[in-house]
This record gives sequence, structure tokens and C-alpha cells, in this order.
Amino acid sequence: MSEKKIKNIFVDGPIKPAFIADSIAKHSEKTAIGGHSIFMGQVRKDEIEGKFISAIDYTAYEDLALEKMHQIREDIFEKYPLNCMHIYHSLGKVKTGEICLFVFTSSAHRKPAIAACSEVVDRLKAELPIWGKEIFEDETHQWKENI
Amino acid sequence: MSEKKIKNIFVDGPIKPAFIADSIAKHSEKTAIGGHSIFMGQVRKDEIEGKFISAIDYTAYEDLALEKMHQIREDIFEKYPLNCMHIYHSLGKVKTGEICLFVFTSSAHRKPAIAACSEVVDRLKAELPIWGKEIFEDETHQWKENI
Amino acid sequence: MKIEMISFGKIAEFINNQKIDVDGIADTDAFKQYLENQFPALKSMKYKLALNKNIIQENTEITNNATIAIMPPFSGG
Amino acid sequence: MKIEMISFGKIAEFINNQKIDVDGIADTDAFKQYLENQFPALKSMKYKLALNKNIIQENTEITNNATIAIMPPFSGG
Repeated sequence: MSEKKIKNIFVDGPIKPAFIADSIAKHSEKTAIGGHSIFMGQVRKDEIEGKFISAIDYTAYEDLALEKMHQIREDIFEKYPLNCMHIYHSLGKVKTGEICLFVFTSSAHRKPAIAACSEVVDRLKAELPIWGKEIFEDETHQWKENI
Repeated sequence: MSEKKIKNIFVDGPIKPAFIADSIAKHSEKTAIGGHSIFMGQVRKDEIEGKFISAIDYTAYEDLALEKMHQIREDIFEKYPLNCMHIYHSLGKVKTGEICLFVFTSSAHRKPAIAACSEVVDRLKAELPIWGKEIFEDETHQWKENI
Repeated sequence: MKIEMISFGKIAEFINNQKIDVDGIADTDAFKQYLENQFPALKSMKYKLALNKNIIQENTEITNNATIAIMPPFSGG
Repeated sequence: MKIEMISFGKIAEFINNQKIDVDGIADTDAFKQYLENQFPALKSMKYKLALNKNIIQENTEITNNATIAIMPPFSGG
């Protein structure tokens, strides 16, 4: 087995636009990059039986999620010629309109960055042990299900 | 013919990360959105026959480009269930490592935003009358060609 | 045999993290049986087990001091 | 007949924006002929015309006071 350097992806609470801007700005030194692809998940104010969601409270089996993410990262770097890939997922409460997921891939030409970003999002949703508890405005809740 | 509200897409010089952050932040009020897709083009420091590119100077046939972009925008909104779409392209000098293109699409679920973003980038590159003059460090230049 | 049970999401609402000391649970199929007897609500739910941080796809032997996670369908992102 | 010529990118390096007053240029094919005679460098280049902001795909009639853009391959993004 290859030596693992497990990176953390979890951040406490919502992912702020300023954090994303910072992450983008850091890439101006990487002048081999020609295209960046970003996906951001935002908490929707869904209405369910007359009640509106006010936030999602995320929990994860962190160790296992980070191991899985490491595998996905390795697969994706093997499959696409990427210059970088950054992934952040919220834990704890993220209110409607706030960002809970930030996936950022970069490559010399646009197509690998775009394809990799989309694939990472798909795999992350299917494979990472993360759970979202949808909290309604009246403090009741239900558990999110990825369709 | 439908009444046209032609939006400007051109910005003077590079697109700054803070501008992108601002654009993201504005969407926190739009609580029907669940997924955002972003593409950013960054000027590469390519080496050509021993010389490095230091900047790209963009010009456009602006009127025609905005009309074409309007058509593309209408096509894409017809094709995908998007909540919003924002497009910005630099004119004038953009240095290596700086951002010259910013495409931002949002939808309730992730797939339309991702597909629309990628399609807009493809069409914009193929169809908009914009030209990039690649300026080398020694002030000589060559004209960019989209492959 | 000692097993550490941890649970997540919706399942954590009715199965607390706990250490159990039981005999006769040789593999993950037997563990599922045990679980569903103890917590009948599980019977009608989809869930996966992870044995020592490996997600279980097929019946797997359980050794002493194993950690088993009980996980409802994932909903990250 | 009066035609306003505008050019872009690489082509703007050797064809200035200008108004010309010529006869016998009835359509865009004739205009191309005229252009390539005046600016032989064009012959070996790829370019497209836009007549009054419509990109020309097939030979099109030119009317008086037309604006014709001469455009090398696009390279935005």
C-alpha cells in the first residue's frame, strides 16, 4: 500500500465566499493552470408539507470519510491531468443560502478540470459517510436523502 | 423577435477573486438554489520557443459578441432549469496567473448547473468574436488560437 | 467477544454508541441478526456496516475488539 | 457604394478600419475577392466576415452603407 497522507476536508459550519476567494487567489502563482472548475453545494430552503428547512446539520464518520476521500482523490489524479484539487465539506449547522460543499479542480486546459470536478462531486455524495439532518423552522427535523 | 435586454459581459482587465466572492455571496438570498458551477479561465505562462507569455491582451467585436452571448444565454436557459447564469470576460491586459473568464451557473440540483456551465464555456470560446494577443516577456507577441 | 458499536445519522437517534460483550457473533451477518433483534426499527431501514473502517460488501468475520459502524444511506453534499 | 470596413485581431495589424467607396461589389463573395486583392496576406489566412453584425455563412448581398467586419478565428476565454 502507498503511504497515505490523509488530508482533512471538514470545516466547521458554512464555507464562506471569502474562503473561496482566498482559495482562488492562491492559484495565481500556479501559472501552468489554464482552467479552474468549481462546484458549490448550497443549502436549499425546501418546503416539505408546509414547513421550510432552515438549516442542515452535518455529521460524518470522519475517519472513514477522509480515507474514502483520499481514495477518490488518488483515483481522480490518476484519471485526469490535474494541477490541483481542493475539497471542503461542512460539519455542523449550515443555514439555508449558505455553502456546505466546495470542490475546486484545476488543469492546464479546461476539460480535465471540468470532468474531474463533476466526478468528485458525484463520488463524494455516493461514497462519503456524511449525513445531513434537515432542520425545519419549528425545530423539528428529518434526515436528508441523496437521490 | 423577442425584445432584447443585452447584458454586458466585458470587464476591464483581470477578474479579481474578490469580485467572484461577491458574486457568490449575492446568491445566499436565492434559497431555491442547491448547486453552483463555476468555470474560470486563467492566463497560462506558456513557453513558446524559449519565450514565456507574460500577459494576454483581449479585444472583441463587442456589439456582436454581446448579441451572440445573448443568444447563447437564451438557448441555455431554454435547455436547462437554471436559477441564474453570470458571465464575465476580460478586455485589455490580463497577466499570467490572473483570471480572464468567469462563468457561473446555479440550479436547484447540481446536474443542470454543471452541464450548463460547461456548455456555455464551449460555446463562448467557439462563437464569441474575441481575440487574445499573447504578449511575451520581451514585448513581442503572437495571436492566441483556441484549439 | 467485545464489539464497539458506533452509529450515525438517523440510526444514532435510537442506537447509542456502546461497547457490547457477546458470544456467538462470528461474522457481520450474525451481527446484523443480533442488531435487528435488539433494534427492530432497523429491519425496515437501509443501512450499511463498516467493520474497523471497512465498509462491508459481503459477510465478513468479526474478531475480538472490533469496531462496527452502523450507517444509514449517506447524504453529504 | 459605401462600405465601412472594420477588422480585428491579427488582421487589424495590416487592415485599418476604413470607409471605402467602390463599385461592383454586389455581395460578400465579391467583397472577399476585393479584399484578397488589396491585402494578399489574407489569402493564406482563415477569416470570417460579419455583415451588419451578422456572421456570413454563405454569399450575401451587400447594400449601401454596410458595415463589414473582417475577423480571424476567435480566441476568447
